[in-house]
Amino acid sequence: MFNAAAAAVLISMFLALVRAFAGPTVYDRILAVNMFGTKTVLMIAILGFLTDRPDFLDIALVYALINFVGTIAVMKFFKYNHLGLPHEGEDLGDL
Amino acid sequence: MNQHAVLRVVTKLLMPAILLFALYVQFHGELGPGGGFQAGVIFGVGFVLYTLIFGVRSARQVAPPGALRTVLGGGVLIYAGVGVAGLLLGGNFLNYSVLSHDPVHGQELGIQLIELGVGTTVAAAIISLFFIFAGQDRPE
Amino acid sequence: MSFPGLINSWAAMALMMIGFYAVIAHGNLVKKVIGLNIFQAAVFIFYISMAKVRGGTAPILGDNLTLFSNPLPHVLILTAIVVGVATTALGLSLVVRIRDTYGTIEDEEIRAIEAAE
Amino acid sequence: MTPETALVAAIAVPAAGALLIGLAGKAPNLRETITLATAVTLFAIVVSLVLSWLDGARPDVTLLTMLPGLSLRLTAEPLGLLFALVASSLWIVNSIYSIGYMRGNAERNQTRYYIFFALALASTMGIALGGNLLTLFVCYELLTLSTYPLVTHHGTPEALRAGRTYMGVLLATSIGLLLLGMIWTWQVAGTLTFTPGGIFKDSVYQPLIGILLALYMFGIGKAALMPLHRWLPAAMVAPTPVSALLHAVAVVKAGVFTVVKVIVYIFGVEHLSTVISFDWLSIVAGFTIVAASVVALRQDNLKRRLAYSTVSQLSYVVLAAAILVPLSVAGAALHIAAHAVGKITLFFAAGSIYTAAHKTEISQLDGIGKRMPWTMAAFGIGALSIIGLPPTIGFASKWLILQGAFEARHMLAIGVIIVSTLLNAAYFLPIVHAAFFRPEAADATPHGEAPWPMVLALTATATATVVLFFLPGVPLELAQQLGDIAR
Amino acid sequence: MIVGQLPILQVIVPLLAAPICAILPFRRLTWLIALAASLLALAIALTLLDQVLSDGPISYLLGDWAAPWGIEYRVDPLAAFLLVIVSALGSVIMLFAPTSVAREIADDRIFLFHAMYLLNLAGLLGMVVTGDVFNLFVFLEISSLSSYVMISLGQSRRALTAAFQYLIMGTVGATFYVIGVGMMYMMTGTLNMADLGTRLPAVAETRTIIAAMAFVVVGIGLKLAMVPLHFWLPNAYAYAPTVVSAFLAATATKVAVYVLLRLVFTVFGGPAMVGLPVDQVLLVLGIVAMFGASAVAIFQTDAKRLLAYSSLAQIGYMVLGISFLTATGLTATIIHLFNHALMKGALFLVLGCVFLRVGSVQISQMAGLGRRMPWTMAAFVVGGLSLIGVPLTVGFVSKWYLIQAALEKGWWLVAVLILLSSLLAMIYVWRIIEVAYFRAPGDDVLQIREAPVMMLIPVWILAAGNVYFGINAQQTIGAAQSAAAVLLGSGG
Amino acid sequence: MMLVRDILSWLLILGGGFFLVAGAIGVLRLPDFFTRQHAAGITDTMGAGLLLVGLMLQGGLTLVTVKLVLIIVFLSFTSPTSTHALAQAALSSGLKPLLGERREDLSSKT
Amino acid sequence: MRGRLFHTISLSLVLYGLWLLLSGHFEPLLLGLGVLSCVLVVWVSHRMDVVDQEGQPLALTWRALPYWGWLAWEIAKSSVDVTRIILNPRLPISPRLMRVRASQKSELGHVIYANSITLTPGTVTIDLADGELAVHALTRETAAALTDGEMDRRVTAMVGER
Ligand code: NA
Ligand code: NA
Repeated sequence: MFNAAAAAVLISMFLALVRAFAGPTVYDRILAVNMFGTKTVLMIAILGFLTDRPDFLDIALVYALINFVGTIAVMKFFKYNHLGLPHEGEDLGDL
Repeated sequence: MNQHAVLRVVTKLLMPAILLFALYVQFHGELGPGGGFQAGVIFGVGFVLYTLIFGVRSARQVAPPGALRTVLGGGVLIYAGVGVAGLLLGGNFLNYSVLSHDPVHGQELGIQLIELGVGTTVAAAIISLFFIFAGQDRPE
Repeated sequence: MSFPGLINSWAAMALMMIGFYAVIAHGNLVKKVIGLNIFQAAVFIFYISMAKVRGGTAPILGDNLTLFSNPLPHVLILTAIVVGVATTALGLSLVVRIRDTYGTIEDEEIRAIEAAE
Repeated sequence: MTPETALVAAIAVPAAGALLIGLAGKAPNLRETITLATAVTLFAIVVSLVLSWLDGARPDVTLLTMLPGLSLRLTAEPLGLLFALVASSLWIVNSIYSIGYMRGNAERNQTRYYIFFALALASTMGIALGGNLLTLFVCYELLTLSTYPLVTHHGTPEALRAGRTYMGVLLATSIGLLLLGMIWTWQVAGTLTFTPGGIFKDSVYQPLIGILLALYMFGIGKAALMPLHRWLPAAMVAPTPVSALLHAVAVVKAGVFTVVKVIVYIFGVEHLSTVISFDWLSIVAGFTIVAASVVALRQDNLKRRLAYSTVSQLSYVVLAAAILVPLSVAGAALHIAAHAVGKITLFFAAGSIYTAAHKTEISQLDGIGKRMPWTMAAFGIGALSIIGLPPTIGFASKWLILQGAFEARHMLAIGVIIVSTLLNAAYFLPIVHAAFFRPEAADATPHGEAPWPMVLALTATATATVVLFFLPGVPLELAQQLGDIAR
Repeated sequence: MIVGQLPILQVIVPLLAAPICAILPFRRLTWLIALAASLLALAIALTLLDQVLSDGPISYLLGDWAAPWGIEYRVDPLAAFLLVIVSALGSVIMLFAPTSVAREIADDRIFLFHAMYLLNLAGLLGMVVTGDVFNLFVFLEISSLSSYVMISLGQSRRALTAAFQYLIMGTVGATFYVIGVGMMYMMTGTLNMADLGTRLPAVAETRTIIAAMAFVVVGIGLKLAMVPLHFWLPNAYAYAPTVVSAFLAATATKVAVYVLLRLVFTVFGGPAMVGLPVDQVLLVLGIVAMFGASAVAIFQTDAKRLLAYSSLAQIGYMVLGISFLTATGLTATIIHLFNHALMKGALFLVLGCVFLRVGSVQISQMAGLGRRMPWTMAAFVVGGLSLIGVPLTVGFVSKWYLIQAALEKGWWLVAVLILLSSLLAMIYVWRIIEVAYFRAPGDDVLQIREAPVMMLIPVWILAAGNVYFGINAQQTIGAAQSAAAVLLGSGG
Repeated sequence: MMLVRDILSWLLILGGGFFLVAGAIGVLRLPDFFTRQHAAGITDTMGAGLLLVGLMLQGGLTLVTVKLVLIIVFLSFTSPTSTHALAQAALSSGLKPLLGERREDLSSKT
Repeated sequence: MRGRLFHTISLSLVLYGLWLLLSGHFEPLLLGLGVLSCVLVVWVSHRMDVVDQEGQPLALTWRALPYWGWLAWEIAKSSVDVTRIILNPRLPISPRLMRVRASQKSELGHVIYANSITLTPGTVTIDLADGELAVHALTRETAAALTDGEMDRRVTAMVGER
């Protein structure tokens, strides 16, 4: 059963990778990589069950966090070419 | 009106939980070797999220450069200090058994402290480095 | 060597090649750093696969009582990851400062600027 | 002073003199007094050393162990004593001459000049008295380095270029060949101590001896064996007293001295005479003698002619040593001394002409003998000595060599000596003839003799050339002792 | 009690001092800490050397865990010798540092320099002291990372690109190394060098081990800047602050050579090595470095760059010495580790003085300096002569043993090549000396004063070392010979 | 009871897996970035949700379930947030969504 | 301003609860470390200025649960719909942009509404400004489901602004 779930996750990961490579826009790629990350979280959780290591769930949680922050950071970088400006307020003229 | 309300609200909502989760990972050694490292990463990444949303200037007010540097060095000092303590108490470097009367307890204490040192260092390092990338860490 | 171990080794090899190629071929400094990262990630995979297949044909210490509970590879990977993260961070911060002073992160353009100096 | 102390003092005194000269740099009179005092002291020390050696003392001092099994070591033996005697005595004369020359030409950087001159003498003493090849080599290199600032004294681009050639050839040969030969010798023989009869055992592979000999002969660039002679004419840009130092007192003498020393004490005359591959050295030396003489003949610049003459004369020493009979070895030793006093006289004369008349070319010298009679008379005597005619010491040394050649039935050597004597006469005598018997050019500016210290110096050396013919005394004694050792 | 802890203290002292420097904001104080830590490390190293030479190798178990799991620190004569070199040079250079650093590094970054210097020192000492191949990797990266930072502190913006280039190459090298380590671990189950040495022979013929050897040697070769893996070095040395160039040139490459020695002899078994013709490869690379790098050095216009290329050539000598696989060859390499540290340390420090007064180390700008800065340039002459290999300097001693080693093997052609290459050294050294002493000074040079005494003292300590250990090489040669004997002995 | 729970959990896990794959197919098939976001959303919400709940049933009332809940909560906060931020970034960077009634309209526009 | 203190206390309690939940251990040492951790986090949160109504919308807790239940069901329904579209060989989509007015007054309410829309497959909020949302819908049907305004009403009810 877990194997089936793992297979499903792997398939969707693979498909996400295809989209990541195919693009065509950078946003498509970010979307795909973000999706890949979420699937990785699931994969880790399943692996935890498979190998009877519940502490993997902590790792999954950490990964989810990193995935989120990473997506925001990359997106911001591509949008403003800068990470340091606040994401809101006056100094963002282009929004 | 703020234009990125979604990001801001969600970040505010999650931030305390992320930081607490970092400390939870820090103090629950059953995560195995490197608990401190992961905790540091989580804490640091949480802070990075804050910086991304609220800007380096605000983040710098939360964590001034001097304080960061102190935490960074302090973490390393804790780590090495524990090792040296073992050394001063008659064991070899990194021998925690001598830290307490009961060797097992000594080991636990030693590992906890070491992990704490690692965690603080990693968190401070990630935050400092992100400040550098974010580009406002240069002398004028 | 068992089948998954082989797969891992090949994956590690492939990743190494990709990373190395990126380091060498790309003129963009960020891409170089990313390539470096991939290169290092290959090593992690390699170490992980090593940890798994050690029960196989590899000749190991005489007393194999601790073979499978040996935490060593994991510690090693973790250490290597820390080092890798530190390197990446430092590399990127150098890129940031290079961009500040040169105004570009393209290798060719930097060379041109340096040659003109 | 015990002989051992004297041995160390022979090096320490000029070195300390250099230090004092440096300290006295601001006061020219004091500085030059120190120079002279040091030179005289050194001469006294060397004389005492010679006397005690003749009395049977055999001093041998180990200074320190440099590498495991290899020390810096000083020993007195006839050849070295002869060389030390020549160098230290000529230093006195040369110092007097230098004072006149440097002041007369208002040279710059005089303090530096005197410092490095004293250091060069310290190195020369080390070469002369070195007890093993390592010590000799060390001092040989120090001599190169300490004479470099003298050669480039003027600092002009031309001087720098000459300095590069000088350093380049000397260091390249010594590091590239001599050092290799030395380490190889150490590898093969297990010692580098100068030993009468040589240090190689008979079991040593003979072609290797041949290779080593080549390494030494061409590694000793200071001996100016062709084709490694170019540095010597190049160094003519230096002030004349420096040329005197190079040609007579120290540098080239150190070269041929080392050649003789290596042949006598490392290879052993006897041992070497069994090695077939050896005769190439006579051929190279003979060729150098003749070729350099021919080149000298075609030089109009006086100092350059003298320089090529030196190249030729040095190979006399090499050729003499290569004849490999005791008599010729003694002749080689004596020729070192003979050429020294003769050639220094010639250089002094050239320098005096330059200082007094600002003339450098031979074609300008018509009739100059009337204005500078002392100088040109001395020049004539020096020329006789170099040609090898009586009554000069040059005749004595050439006679010994020739005798040795006859004894060994070395037809090549005999032929070369005869031919070169003719060539020598051909490039020297016309100068003397022109100076005294040709009319002076009409537009000549009137001038007198050079400053008195210079005239004093060249008169002294010219006198010595003649006196030594009648009273060869100590030099001959030492040379014969060497011949005995080589036996 | 504390004596037994010296091996770890050797590393811990600078490692602990580094964060303290990072925390303290006072420039003067961080310098004092760095200096004190260096001197303490030197004292420890000397004590260790003394102990090792009298009582034999010292083994120290980290955390009291037995060898396969725990990490062993091991000090034998070779290691102790290296510890002394590194800490001594570090101390002298720290003595030199304050004025030079104040001139070349921004005020608010000086604490960073000291912290990174200490980290680097700890990394280098750690690489020497550890007996564990993976721990070695960690120390390698500690020293590398701090080097990148230190190089990037240079004034010119090119320091940044130089540091980046080095970072890329250094990381590739370290990763290669760690791959090799992993392969060896896979085949033997141990990371301890001595254990590896005993277990590798059984599996030596396998492709994995041969690959491991290749990876490890290439990895260290990168760190060592062994030609052709040297591209990062000239820029790194040229654009780093002078003190950093001096420290790296004097110590970092030495430690890399040490690691190569350890791997080739202790781990792979030296002469008994099978599989790869490592010795032949090293021979060729060494000779190529000797000539290629010297030839390039001749055409440099920047004195720092010139010395950088010269270092590449000198590394060639060391590599060549290893390739002989004989006691004399190893002695030559080991003695040259020490000697080259003295020469390059002195020469780079001289350039630090020059930069302080002239503001540049372009050779053309050094005209007339012999007159204006007599003590500084005299030290340069001493160091330069040593580099050429003139007798009475340490350079001569090195060359002597190297040639002897070549002749011992009957490779007289190699001996000739060694000598020829030192003639190239003569050319590039002489270019600078000629300009400094015989070229007429420009107008701006006339304003220049001699460097401050506090800088001249360390410079002359090193210059005097060049002469002292050149005249009296017995002790250093003795130490090098016993270190070589240990290497060959453990190689079986 | 155990059986019911197992069957239920398997169904949930299988369902989750189905939505994961379906969503991923959508990410490949749909014609532009904005439409693809919808498909990606399915995998994040339905796919991940069902799967995790299924796992939760396997875990029972334990720490595992607590952490799975935390993961779900976290994902449900962050997933729409990043989607939204990404969409906004794409829009403001000038990426124009394809609009239209039928597929033919869309393909003719590209 | 009852806000500051109230939020501090409530945040501390919530955090400690989270700690206990995560930890699962009730030894004195870990409990003590939990207290320390909470204090630290609250202090940092204060420095970050995230302790307020927006950051800790605790008042919503009870009303949120039924809303989540409803939302989950909505998500499930639209997931099935959208999946059918995706898997349909003809891919019968009709993407459109629309503007939706949010009836909540607080920004918190807008954000909850916006994220609820995004969570529901078939619709994505792509902009939010001054209570007006720009929504991208995959099909006419999903767009229509949104315009009926039920979600808007429920969110407004939950944040207690009606
Ligand atoms: Na969605
Ligand atoms: Na949606």
